Amino acid sequence: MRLTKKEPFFWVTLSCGLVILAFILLPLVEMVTAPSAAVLKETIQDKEVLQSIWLSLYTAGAAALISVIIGTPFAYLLARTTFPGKNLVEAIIDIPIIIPHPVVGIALLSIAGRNYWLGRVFNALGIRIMGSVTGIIMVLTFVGLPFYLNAAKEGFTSISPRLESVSRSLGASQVSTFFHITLPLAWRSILIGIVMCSARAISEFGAVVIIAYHPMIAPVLIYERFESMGLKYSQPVAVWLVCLCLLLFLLLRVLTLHQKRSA
Amino acid sequence: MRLTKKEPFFWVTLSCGLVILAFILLPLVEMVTAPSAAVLKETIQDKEVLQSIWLSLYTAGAAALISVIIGTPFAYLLARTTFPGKNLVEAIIDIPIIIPHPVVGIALLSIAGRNYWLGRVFNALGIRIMGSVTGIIMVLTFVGLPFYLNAAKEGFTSISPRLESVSRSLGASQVSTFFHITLPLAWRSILIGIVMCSARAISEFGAVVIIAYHPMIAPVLIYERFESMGLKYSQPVAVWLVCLCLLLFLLLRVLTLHQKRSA
Amino acid sequence: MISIRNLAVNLGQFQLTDITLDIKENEFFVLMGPTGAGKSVLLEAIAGLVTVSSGSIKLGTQEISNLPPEKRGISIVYQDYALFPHLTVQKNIFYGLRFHRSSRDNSVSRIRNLIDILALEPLLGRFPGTLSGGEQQRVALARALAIDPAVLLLDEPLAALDPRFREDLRQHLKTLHQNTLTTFFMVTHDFAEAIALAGRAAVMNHGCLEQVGTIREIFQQPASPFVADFVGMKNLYAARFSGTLAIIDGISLELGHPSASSTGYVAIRPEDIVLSQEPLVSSIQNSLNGTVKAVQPLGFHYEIEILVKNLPFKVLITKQALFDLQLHEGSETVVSFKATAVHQLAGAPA
Amino acid sequence: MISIRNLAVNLGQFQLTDITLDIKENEFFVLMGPTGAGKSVLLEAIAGLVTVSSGSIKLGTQEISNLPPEKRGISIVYQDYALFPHLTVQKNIFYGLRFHRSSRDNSVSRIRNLIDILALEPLLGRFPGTLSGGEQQRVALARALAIDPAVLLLDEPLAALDPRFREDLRQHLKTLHQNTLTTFFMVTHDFAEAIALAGRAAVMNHGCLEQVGTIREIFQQPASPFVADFVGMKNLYAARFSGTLAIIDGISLELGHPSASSTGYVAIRPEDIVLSQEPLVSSIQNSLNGTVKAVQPLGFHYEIEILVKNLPFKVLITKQALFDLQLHEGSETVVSFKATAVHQLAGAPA
Repeated sequence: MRLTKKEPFFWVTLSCGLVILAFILLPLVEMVTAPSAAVLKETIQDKEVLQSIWLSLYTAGAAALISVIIGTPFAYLLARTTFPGKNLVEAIIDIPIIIPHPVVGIALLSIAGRNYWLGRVFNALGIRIMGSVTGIIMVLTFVGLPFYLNAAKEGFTSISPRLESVSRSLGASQVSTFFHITLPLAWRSILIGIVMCSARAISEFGAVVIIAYHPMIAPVLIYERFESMGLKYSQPVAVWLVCLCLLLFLLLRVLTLHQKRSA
Repeated sequence: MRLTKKEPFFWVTLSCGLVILAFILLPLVEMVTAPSAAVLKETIQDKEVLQSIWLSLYTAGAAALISVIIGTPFAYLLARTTFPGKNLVEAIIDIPIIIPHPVVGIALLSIAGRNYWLGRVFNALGIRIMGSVTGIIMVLTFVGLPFYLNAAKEGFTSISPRLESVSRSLGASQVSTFFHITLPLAWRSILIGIVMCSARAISEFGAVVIIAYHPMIAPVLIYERFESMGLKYSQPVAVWLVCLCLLLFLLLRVLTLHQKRSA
Repeated sequence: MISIRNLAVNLGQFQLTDITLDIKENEFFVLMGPTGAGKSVLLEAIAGLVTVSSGSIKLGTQEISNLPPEKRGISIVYQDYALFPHLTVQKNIFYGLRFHRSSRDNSVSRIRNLIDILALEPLLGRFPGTLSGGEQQRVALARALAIDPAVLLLDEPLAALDPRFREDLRQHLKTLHQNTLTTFFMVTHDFAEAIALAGRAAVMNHGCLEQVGTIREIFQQPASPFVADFVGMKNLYAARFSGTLAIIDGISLELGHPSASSTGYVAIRPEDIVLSQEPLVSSIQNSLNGTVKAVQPLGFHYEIEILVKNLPFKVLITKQALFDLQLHEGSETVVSFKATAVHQLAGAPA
Repeated sequence: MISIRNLAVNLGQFQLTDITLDIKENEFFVLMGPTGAGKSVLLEAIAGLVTVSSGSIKLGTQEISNLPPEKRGISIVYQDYALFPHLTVQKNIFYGLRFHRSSRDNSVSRIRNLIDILALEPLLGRFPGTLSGGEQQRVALARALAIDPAVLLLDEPLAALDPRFREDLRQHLKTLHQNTLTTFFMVTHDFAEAIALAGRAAVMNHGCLEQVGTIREIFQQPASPFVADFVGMKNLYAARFSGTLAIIDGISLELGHPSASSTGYVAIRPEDIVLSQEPLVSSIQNSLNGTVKAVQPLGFHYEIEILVKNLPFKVLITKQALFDLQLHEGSETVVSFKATAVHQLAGAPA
């Protein structure tokens, strides 16, 4: 039974839909259209703004890169094996998604302090977490990693293990097979994972602001300008950051729609 | 081809897995175990802490309630119809997920100001957004709604339209059918949606801190204590909030595992 | 009872066109056709579950094509039972009653009677998920008949059942049909069901009705090549007739009787053809030499395609025969069949 | 060539037990059995794709059960082709070559030859997704044979193909087997494939081998009730023998020859039984009165279950016969079959 225009109930559902779309779109449209083109242009030429956006991109990219390097083998393990407690491991992977953002910062600071062994190790190696780019990358990896892991795992799961079996029987070792067959076939899912991980990382604020107010990533700069100069001065920076996020989002949509269609 | 212990590659994937699990668990475990039991007890008796946690619960619950009321009919519409542009509508619904959190606050403030028609309407009606519980609920609804919509839509999609067809042919109207058949069958997905929406809302910080530093929700209180008193004083509050979030997360896992098994 | 005139339904890629059909009161009517022919769409159009683009559907004298489904008094039973999984069997059966304001006492005694006929008493407190397929379908039947519908639509009701329970449910359908005034309209692709249950039937293909008539008419005198193929006459040829012979591509087949027309179609069932190594000395009146082109397994049997000159014959043989004759691609063999096995299609022009 | 001794595989719910099997060099061996019998598991155990829990697999004199799959020199072809979708046909075929350090010139000319035999030249630049099923399977064969494997394992290679292309590919398999020194080991559930291709075969059930022998032995002298059922003898009874009679539950069947043993099994193919309204006056030596218990459609045919006293007989008849005899549950009918249709199973004790 499909909903048709003949039913009064249809109009109720449609009204709710329009209210929701307005609730989501109106604030964004108003925010984007509030600053004039001149102000937007001026903002993007502001050295502080450029630096913060660049830092956001750079740290989010680094988080995605780290996720790919240590996440890809683990995602493959999860896709190709079953073991008791797998549900628990998958739950642990999702924990960073649901922890309140300032708490993520507090938790990461907890292990970086001198009264914790890991903190002392970092200190001895000269690695500073608090107020450093290293710290920002660590935070962004923490919040972005689950998204990469889940996307990559799904990608590996969807590849028939038979293709790997055939490759093995034709003489390729496990590692050869992974690089010649598995990875090329999973590239779209891996790309989706990278985009999701970066998008999540770029939008993070609460965890970063605990670890590193300076150097300022873009969301922190927006907050700083809002606090010190008011709404009008934070809007143009927000517009540029939103554009960046929507670009990533668009890329993600195109990638996933393609994947659905070819599946 | 399954991964087996004979392969060296297996040990690579396993090591990556252990590094990732340690990276996620160590900070949390350290944070949770750092404060003594006495400090934890004292914290939860602190009136300010109790108030902020209560406010977090209350506003997140209100956001979930609003999502259910306006989101359920819309989710049903999305599950039961196809129309040109449906992909676009579904993309718009997901936008709040990817917008950086302070930008969400900035955007919602943009329409609440006096130089925007909606702001003037709010003002005339005596509704205050900035620094009010209303404002907090609005922000949390904005960030939580997509999670509810997606879960409810999935729930409705999984119910065979034939059950609704049979109910109609037995004499029940569209609305009767929705309340007697569709809703009782979708209750688990709706519950999952409510939990996901609340969990997302409780963990929000960046958007709320723009709209309302006071009254303080729990994540803002944690930030406030960290800034003014340091890590040691923010940890115990964070522990209580994390416990709350983990409880919600556990509920969600139980619900979704059940659903998978019965599917 | 139901009279459908020039009905059309447009569902994008799929459409029903120009459906005209009359079904009498309390008849058991069967609609047959291959998958994707549009049988279920026609059923859902009658029930009001898909939107009709033109034409009329009348129930008695009332035009119903614009009524919502809940106002039509037409029940539907699906292949997959479609029981409400959150309600007990009892609540499933009584579901429709609250929406029908007939005198309640009468309804309840009628439903009790249905529960007796279908032997559902012991199941009343259980949930659908705990029932076997046959039990579920009996519940679905009781639920559909509980509202005393004018028409009961059945969408391949036996198809999903374990074969062991099919006979049982078929028997129930027969009993219910005899015990109610409801008109039964069933979709199936199984000829045996049609033979067992129905008086009249229709064959559908590509959204159109190909033939409407009694079961015997459809089986013995298919009105079109499609129906001939559907009732199992897989060998179908356009032929010229001369005396008692049908001539196809220069090959003459004995019909056993003179033909009335000079051109048309002839059809032969694959199971009516016998294969042998040497020509058979018997009453068989057609015997041709051919070459095996393909051997295709069909569960219990094998379908052998044989070329006689350029004319393909499809023949059905057993595993044993395949083994005895040692048939494979390229084997020489003899194709034989009686004159009475050559069916002339009623009035089909070449 | 391949010699398997007491092989066991444990996959949790499923296990292979005590598999012992010898396959000769360059033989075309077929493994048959129902779905879930473990045929594919045995295949994957030979290829090294599942872990063996005990027993040995030797290739010539070399024990291979502990080698990784890439060191065994055994290729596998799956029903679903399993071509690498991101590589062209050419790259698929040459994929294995880089891992084999044989003299390259020789390999390339051998592969060219394979491409010729399988007519793959025009497809070399295309991607698997653009090919038909038959074309894909030809590519999979070329890819598997390109590395000149000692053994080629085929897991129901024709099952997913459109029936029109099956014959063609079967022909290719025959040609390839004649043109290479590779031993072919094929899993199938289609008897016709076994007849067409193989010399020897085995029948598997529940993870055990039921019978190993020539195709003729398996078909004519099934070693167990399961194999009898598998080769189509659906009527299977434990019997006592007396003179030329087999006595089952008080019903006597004429065997046509005296029995050597006093108890055992007899089996009758459903297609060897004739149904009629009246007892037949003919050379048929067994004729019994029975009642129809169930009518079950099987695509082209109907399987009728008939009770003679309490003994069930399964009979296969055509649509036409169903229609002519007007059979339905409860009909009285006569079951007839020749004495030669009653098969005594070789040495099966009652």
